[in-house]
Parts: sequence; structure tokens; C-alpha cells
Amino acid sequence: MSKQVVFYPGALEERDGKLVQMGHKCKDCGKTSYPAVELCPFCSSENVERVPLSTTGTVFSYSITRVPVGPFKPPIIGGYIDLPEGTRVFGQIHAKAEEMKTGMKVKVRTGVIWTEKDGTEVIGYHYVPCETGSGGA
Amino acid sequence: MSKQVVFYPGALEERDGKLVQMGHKCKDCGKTSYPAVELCPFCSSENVERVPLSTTGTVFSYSITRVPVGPFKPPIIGGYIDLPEGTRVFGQIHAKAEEMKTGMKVKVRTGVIWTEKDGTEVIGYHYVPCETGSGGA
Amino acid sequence: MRDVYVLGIGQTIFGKHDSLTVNDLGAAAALAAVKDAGISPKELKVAYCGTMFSPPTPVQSILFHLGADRIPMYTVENACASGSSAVHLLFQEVALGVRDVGIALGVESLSAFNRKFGKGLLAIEGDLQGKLALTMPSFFAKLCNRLMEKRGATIEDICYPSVKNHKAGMTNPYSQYKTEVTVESIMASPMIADPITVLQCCPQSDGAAAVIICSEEYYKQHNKKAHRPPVRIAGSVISVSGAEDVSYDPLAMQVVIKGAKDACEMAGVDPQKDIDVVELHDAFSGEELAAYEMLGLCEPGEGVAFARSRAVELGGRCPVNPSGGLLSMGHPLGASGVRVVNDIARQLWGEAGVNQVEGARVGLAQMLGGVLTGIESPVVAGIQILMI
Amino acid sequence: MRDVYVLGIGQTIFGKHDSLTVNDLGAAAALAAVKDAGISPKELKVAYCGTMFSPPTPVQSILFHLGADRIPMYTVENACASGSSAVHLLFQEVALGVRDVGIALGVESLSAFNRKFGKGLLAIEGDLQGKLALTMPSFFAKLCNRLMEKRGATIEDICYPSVKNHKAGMTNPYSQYKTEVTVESIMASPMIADPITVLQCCPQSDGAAAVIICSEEYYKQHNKKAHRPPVRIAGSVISVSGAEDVSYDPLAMQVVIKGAKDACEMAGVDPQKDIDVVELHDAFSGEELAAYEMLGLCEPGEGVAFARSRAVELGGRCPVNPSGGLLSMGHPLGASGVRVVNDIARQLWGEAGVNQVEGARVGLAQMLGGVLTGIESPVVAGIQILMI
Ligand SMILES: [Zn+2]
Ligand SMILES: [Zn+2]
Repeated sequence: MSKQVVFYPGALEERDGKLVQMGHKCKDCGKTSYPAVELCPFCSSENVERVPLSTTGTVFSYSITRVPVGPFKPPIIGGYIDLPEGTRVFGQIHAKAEEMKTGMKVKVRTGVIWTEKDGTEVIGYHYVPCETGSGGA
Repeated sequence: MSKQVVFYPGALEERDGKLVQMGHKCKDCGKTSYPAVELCPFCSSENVERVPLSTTGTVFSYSITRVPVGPFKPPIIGGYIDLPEGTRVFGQIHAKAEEMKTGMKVKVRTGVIWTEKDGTEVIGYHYVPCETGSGGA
Repeated sequence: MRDVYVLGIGQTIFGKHDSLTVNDLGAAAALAAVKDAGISPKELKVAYCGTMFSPPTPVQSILFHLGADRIPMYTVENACASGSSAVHLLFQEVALGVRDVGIALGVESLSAFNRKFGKGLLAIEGDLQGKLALTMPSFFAKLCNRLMEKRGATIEDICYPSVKNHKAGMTNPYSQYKTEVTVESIMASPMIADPITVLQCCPQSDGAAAVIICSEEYYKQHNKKAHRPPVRIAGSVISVSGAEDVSYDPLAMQVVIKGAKDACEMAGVDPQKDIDVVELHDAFSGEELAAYEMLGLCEPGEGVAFARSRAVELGGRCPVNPSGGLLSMGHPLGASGVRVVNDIARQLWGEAGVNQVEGARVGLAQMLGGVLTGIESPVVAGIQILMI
Repeated sequence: MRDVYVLGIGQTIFGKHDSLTVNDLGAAAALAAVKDAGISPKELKVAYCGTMFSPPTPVQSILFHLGADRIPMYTVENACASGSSAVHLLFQEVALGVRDVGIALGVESLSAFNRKFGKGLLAIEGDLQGKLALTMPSFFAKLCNRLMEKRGATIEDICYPSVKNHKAGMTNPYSQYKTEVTVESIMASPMIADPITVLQCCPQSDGAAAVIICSEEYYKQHNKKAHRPPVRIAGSVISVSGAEDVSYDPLAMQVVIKGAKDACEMAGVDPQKDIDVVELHDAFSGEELAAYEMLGLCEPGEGVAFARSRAVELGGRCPVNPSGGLLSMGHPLGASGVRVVNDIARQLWGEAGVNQVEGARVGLAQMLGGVLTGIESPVVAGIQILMI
């Protein structure tokens, strides 16, 4: 089995056998931040709790990059996803360019996002459109 | 014939078929600086003249490096050479470690100091001890 | 705080200077500035240099070429606002009476950077968003998309600053490009991130700029150019962003809005009425379009209409980037924050030649740096207001 | 100028932290400092960060981890005096009343640097001397040779600071090394540049340090540690070298002599009588030996005798590097200038544990950066004097 690493330390955690995006919910100001950092980035409180992020959200804004970026081949759809808890997360969206729309609902998928030359699998997340009528994961 | 470049722009110039170290002599404060820069580094005068440096000097201070540095293999003898015009120049000294002495007289040699992987010859200078009794070049 | 004046400016031509080092570029700009000021480099009492990717201690290495030494010197980095930060910290020292005269430099060699790191779209190293392929063009592509959705901008509107600035750059002797572009040629150039094409992006550049700043007393004693109206730095602000949630609107970046507001208050000017000329960070054509309203040149939401009224062209209410801007001047990262201050001074002195804004008395210089949202990729804005 | 106080300090353990980013390291130090100060990060009004090789805008990226945002922030580079420059510029802002409280950070990851650039002796890029193989060890080897020729230093004298500092580092919880060395083990370690061996050189390190500095009024309102005597920054100087000719003596570097003299005059102290403890840039053992006289701790020419009198050890007249110094603490380049200020504050507060200098009331923190002579490789010294 090849070696696996998370693309960004602490961005994902295994919970009940599934990889989950983990943020910090602040017990003082109520905001959820991602990725998790030492204190609440909004109010500087230490009183934060590690929580899984919502798995569905809406596309606030997106763009389609037509040139390669690092390990990614074009077209690369990147977007800001607004989660119900009020957190805005950046991620790639695996979708057809023509189906992209601001405000569309997306759900998160976790897994290998690229493979290093030495075979190391890099684990991350991306978003996919919610099936029409399904309303999310 | 392979391509040749000077190791440091403006440090050497061809004069009468020979490569010569060229500095700036300041007509205001009288000091000679090397390498040449826009204004006199001592008094900021523009009134400078391009002049060849003296070809002999005395070792102010030296050290012998025992590890490789860039293209150079150890032992690397580097020293500050004091020239009669009052200028202190840094250069490598090609000599036996045991013959090195502070205050010894050295003379400059110009030529290829290393060769790049693509075959480009890099032209520079180094110092060698003056023969006993010869008093320099 | 005492009054602070611009005594002299200098810069290299921006462009590809592959054979010149950062020290060569910086020394050329610094030398031009001391000559413009008519003082000896030995007069300088402090120096700041903005840069992002130079080798260590560029400010000392550069100024030793001029014999300016044995004074406190600092190299400052603040992304594309590095040069603005150098100007700001020097302004602060002079205003507070620490020193009477000093130099702020900005320098960058993207040629040297590319030789070292390879060419590519810049992303912030180690940043979560950067690792997922957020780049400057992809961020600004989102901004363009949002301008189209929320402000009714068309592709023509998005391209407009690039057309305008490339036209201006043709008559600026210091600019990298001397080529006119049209909406058609812009959209025919390779697509980077929809709708941003190559000709909507600033180029990679090498170059340096320098400005000499002094106290009122020093200015009175040393200014030899009596024909120049005295130009004062009346406001200067470095503004940094914060953590953002879903309420954040990239068309209303607080880091720019608040920074400009604070600088205008400091200078006692109303941006809609008093500012006659602006030089700003147009790394992307759409970025300039979005900036008009954030800088307060027009009402919030009215930026596109403001552009369509041609207020931002030569002859308009408030010409923006009459130098050609980053799009045509070029963008040697650390140098641009100093260069915009120089160009405003040039305008207020009435020395901008063909690109002169007639009767300009107040100008604003702005830079914006960093990738533009998210906890790890902060933004910094540098804003200076100059006036006669 | 108003009085300026140290409210809190923090740092990481120095050493190899291969899995931590610059942001992780910086945030840990900053968090420790705000906790030590007993204030919220939201209280901070300005931030400076010293670093040499971090990715862009480290200060913002670090402080956003703590929710400290929307304040002016600057990253400063001045070779090994980068951290000293961050402290100095913050000191200046507070002293002149621009801000009441702020943070100065220093951070470096040499692990990250080596991953990017490969490991090797650092030389200044593009510098004429660097191209001819002048490195830091080869420069300091010349200094050691000169100490032996002109000051009568023996190999034992050259090794003495390394022996002393490694011993001190053993009882410093933050230090990289916990191993005692002897003249014999030092001289048995691999030779780098005669007479400098590996154990006369500081290691490559990762780490960060942070200090919170405030006005007297702010200190009175917010200091919760009544048991600590108030520690004031009484002198602060950034000093830069100049062009040198054959009259230049590296045993009498004006950049250090003048910098220390100016800082002592600013603080109103006599270095031979009043300074009780020093933390200085001992990148090489011989460098410390040469520094005693340049800092004015003894008469010119008397440095070796001063060392032999054991004045610089714990229990001596003026202990130097009781922390273990760069040699044993480690040297994360940009961090060290802040770390030395922290260690002096710790001493004056009486919180240095086993390494406490009894009754210390005045301390000097010094850093020296750059390759050490020649027109293109300038030196910068940062000096701060703290007192109770
Ligand atoms: Zn909170
Ligand atoms: Zn001269």
C-alpha cells in the first residue's frame, strides 16, 4: 500500500472510517473557522471546539483556470463555497464548465487529489454538484 | 572555441591583450575602490576614473577553507590583499598552506577560474606568492 | 506630526533587464533620485527598501554603490505593498522628527526570480488555498465574474482599464509596453482564468524606483527646483485584512475601503471631489474596475458607471493610471509601491509630459498585496495621498 | 520619546522542527508572548516580523492564527539583525507615540530553506567576494587568525566561548543542544576553515520568538505580573557599515563599536560598569571573543584578558550568553534578534532559572548580520539595552 499524507496538516481527519474536514467552532463568538488555527481568528478566543464542517454548501463565486497549476491540469474550477454555519471554504469543484453557476449547491468529496513522484498519495477534498432534487449528501 | 564570461561584471577588462582588474579612482578623495560602482563609495563623488589596480599587494588576512564552496574544491585559501593604492581586495591565493603568512607579498593572475556545465569558461583572478626576491610582477 | 515633502524621484525603465542585478537596478533608481533632488547621497539619514524576492540586505548593497552608508537601513516586505511600506515607514520617521531626510527604494528582478524558481503563476507557499490551485488570476477571475453578476459589467467594461492603460503607457518613457490593445485583441489573447486573458494581466518585470522624502525645514533649505510646487505627503496608511466569513464581499474589500478612507481623513480630502489623479494596483484589468468605488472615487456600486462616464481617462474627472499602470508600465513587485508615489509627484509637479493631468493638485497612490481572502492569505493595502 | 516597556515574551524551543511551517512556529511564539503578557491578541496595534527566508507576508499569516488582524504589519529583513530591526522599529513607534502596544516577531525555518535551496555555507548571492568563495566561516576564520596574531589568543581562547555557551545551553529549556563540549572535542570535530571547526559554529535551526512592547501608561494599566520589576528598553540602535579601505580592522568593526556606544549613550549607561548581562551574536566562537572589546565591556585590546578573567561567565563581572547563545541555543536567523531581547528581559525579571545572573539590572542584546566587509557585503548591527 502506498504512503498517504493529508495535503494540509489538520485539514482532514478520520471519523468513523471517513475523512472529514475539521474546523474550529468558537464557543464565544459562535463562528466556525477553517482550517483550524490556534485561536478563533474572529475573536481571539481560546474557547474553541474541533468540529466537522457541513458537507454541503453553495457556490459563492468560482473561476475556471485554463493553465496548469502545480499538480493540477486545466480546466481547474475553483470556488468559494458558503457553508450553512457561515464559513466560506475554498475548494476545487469537479463539474462540467457549462453546468457551473453561482449559487449552485455542492457537496464535498474526500480522497486522493494528486500523487507525488515517489508514489505518495496526497489526500484532500473537492466539491461536486448535488444531484438535482437530491439536496446534498 | 568555448564561450567565456567574466565572473563579475566589470571586474576585469582587456587592456593591450591582457585581462586587468579595473577599479575606480576618485579624483575628489583620492581613494581607489573595487569593484567599480556608480559613485565613489567613500565620498559619493561622480568624479571617478576607471583605473587598473596594482598587480601586487600584501596579505592582510587569510583563511583556509576545508570544505567545497560552489565550484571550488578544498583547500580554498582566501585572503584580503592590501594594494599600494590603499585598496583592500578579496581573492583566492594559489599557494601551499604551509607557505601562507600574513604580510606576504602576492601578485595577481587572471584567467579561467571555473568551467560551467555547459562548457562556458568563467574568467576571474587569483593571487600567487611573489617569488622570493622578485618583488612582484 | 510635521509636514513631509517629496524632494526627488527616480526610477529605471520597467521591463526585462536580464543582465542587471537587483543592486544595479536599485542603484540606478537611487542615483536618479538623488540627482533629481540635487543632494549628495551622503545627506541621506535613513533608508528603507521594499522588495519581495531579492537576496538579503538589498538596501545596503544598493546604497553602497552610491557611498550612502553608516545610516540605519531596513528592507521591508509586504507583498505588492512592499514599496508602499517602505514609503510609509520613511514618511513616519520624517513626520515624527526621527530623521530629516531619507530615501525609500523599491526593487525587484522577476528575471532573477524566474531563473531561481522557474516561471509560473505565483501562489502563497504552504497556504491551503494555494495548494488547491488558487492563484492571483483565479482569484481575480472570481472578482470579474462577480463584477459581471452584481455590477452588470460587460466584457468590454472588464477590458476597459487594460485598453486605457496600454494607451497611456505608449507615451510614458519608463513603461514596459508601447503597444495599444483593443477589447478584441485582449479577448483573442490566451485565456488564463475565464474571463481573464493574458492581456488583462500585468507582465513580469524588472525594475526599481526611489523617492527622497524630507521635512519642511529640510525642503526649504535644499529644494533647488523652485519651479516645482512643493508636494507634500498628506496621508499615508498601511491597512491589513482580517478573517472573513460568508458576509465578506470581494467587491467591498474593507482593507481597501478603510485604508483609503483613513488616508483621505488624514489628508483632509474628499475622494469624490478633491482627488485629481490616481495611480493604483491594476495587476488585472478587472481589479482596477473594482477599485474605483472602493477607493471612494464614486459611490459604492457605481464603479462601472464611473468608468463608462470616462471619468478615469485623461481629461476626465479623475484620471486613473495615466502612467500606464502595472498593465503597461510593468510590475516589478517591490518597486511598484514607490513608483506610484513617484508618478503622483510627477503629476503634481506638472512633469508628466503627454500623460499630464492638467491642474492636478491632489493625487492618491495605492497598492494591494497578497492573495485576497482566507485566513492564511491576507491582504495588505498601502495608500499615500500627495498634495500641493 | 516616551518610556517603553517589555510586557511579555514568548518563544519556541530552537532546533529542528521539520514538520512545522514558519506560520506554526511564529504562531506558537506569538501565542506564548500574549499569554505571558496576559492580554488578548486583539489588543495589539501594530506588528513587525524579522525574517530572512520565509515565504511572503509571514507576519500577517502568523498573526491571523491568533485573530490579530486589521492592524499595520510589516516584515523586515536585515540579515541576522532582522529580529533586532523588528524590535527597533516597534520600539520607535511606541516611543514616539504612534501606537501604545505592539508585537515584534522573529521567525525562521532553515529546514524549509534547505528543502528549497539545498544545504550549504551561506554566501551573499551575486556578491564578488561570495563568488570567490568568501563564506561566513571563512570570514570569521580570518578574524580568529587575527585574534591570534594581534591579541595573542590561543586555540583555547578561541574555543572558550563555545565551551562556556554549550555548558549554559544544557540548562536552558529552549536550547537546541544539551551537550557539553571541551577544547579537545571542539578541535576534534571536522575543520571548516582553519581554525574554525564544526563545534565552533552555531547550528542551523528552526524557531521563533516574540516580544510585546508597550508605553508606560499601557504597562501600568495592563501589567498583571506585579512580581516582575518593570523592564524598560532604554536604548535601541540599528547600525550599518560603510566602505572600507586598508585602514579597516575587523577586530575594531565600527558598526559594532559605534552602535554599542550610541545605544549606551541613549540609555545613559557605562558598558564597563553598568551592564550586568549580555546576549550576543556568537555565530562563531571566535566572534564572541572579538566582541567583548567592541561592545565596550572592557578596554580596546583587552578582550582576551577579559575572557581569561572569567568575567563573562555566570558569577563573573558581566556574563555573556548565559542562555547558551547561538552556539547552543541555536540560530533561526530572523528569530535570534528577538530572542536575545527576550533573554535579557528574562534575566532582569529574575526568571532565568539555573542560568540566572544574580542581581542583573541592565542588559545588552546584540546581533550582527551580513558578510563582514567589502562594498557589496555590508554589515548591520542591532543593539538594544534593557534596564530595570
Ligand atoms: Zn470567536
Ligand atoms: Zn571619493
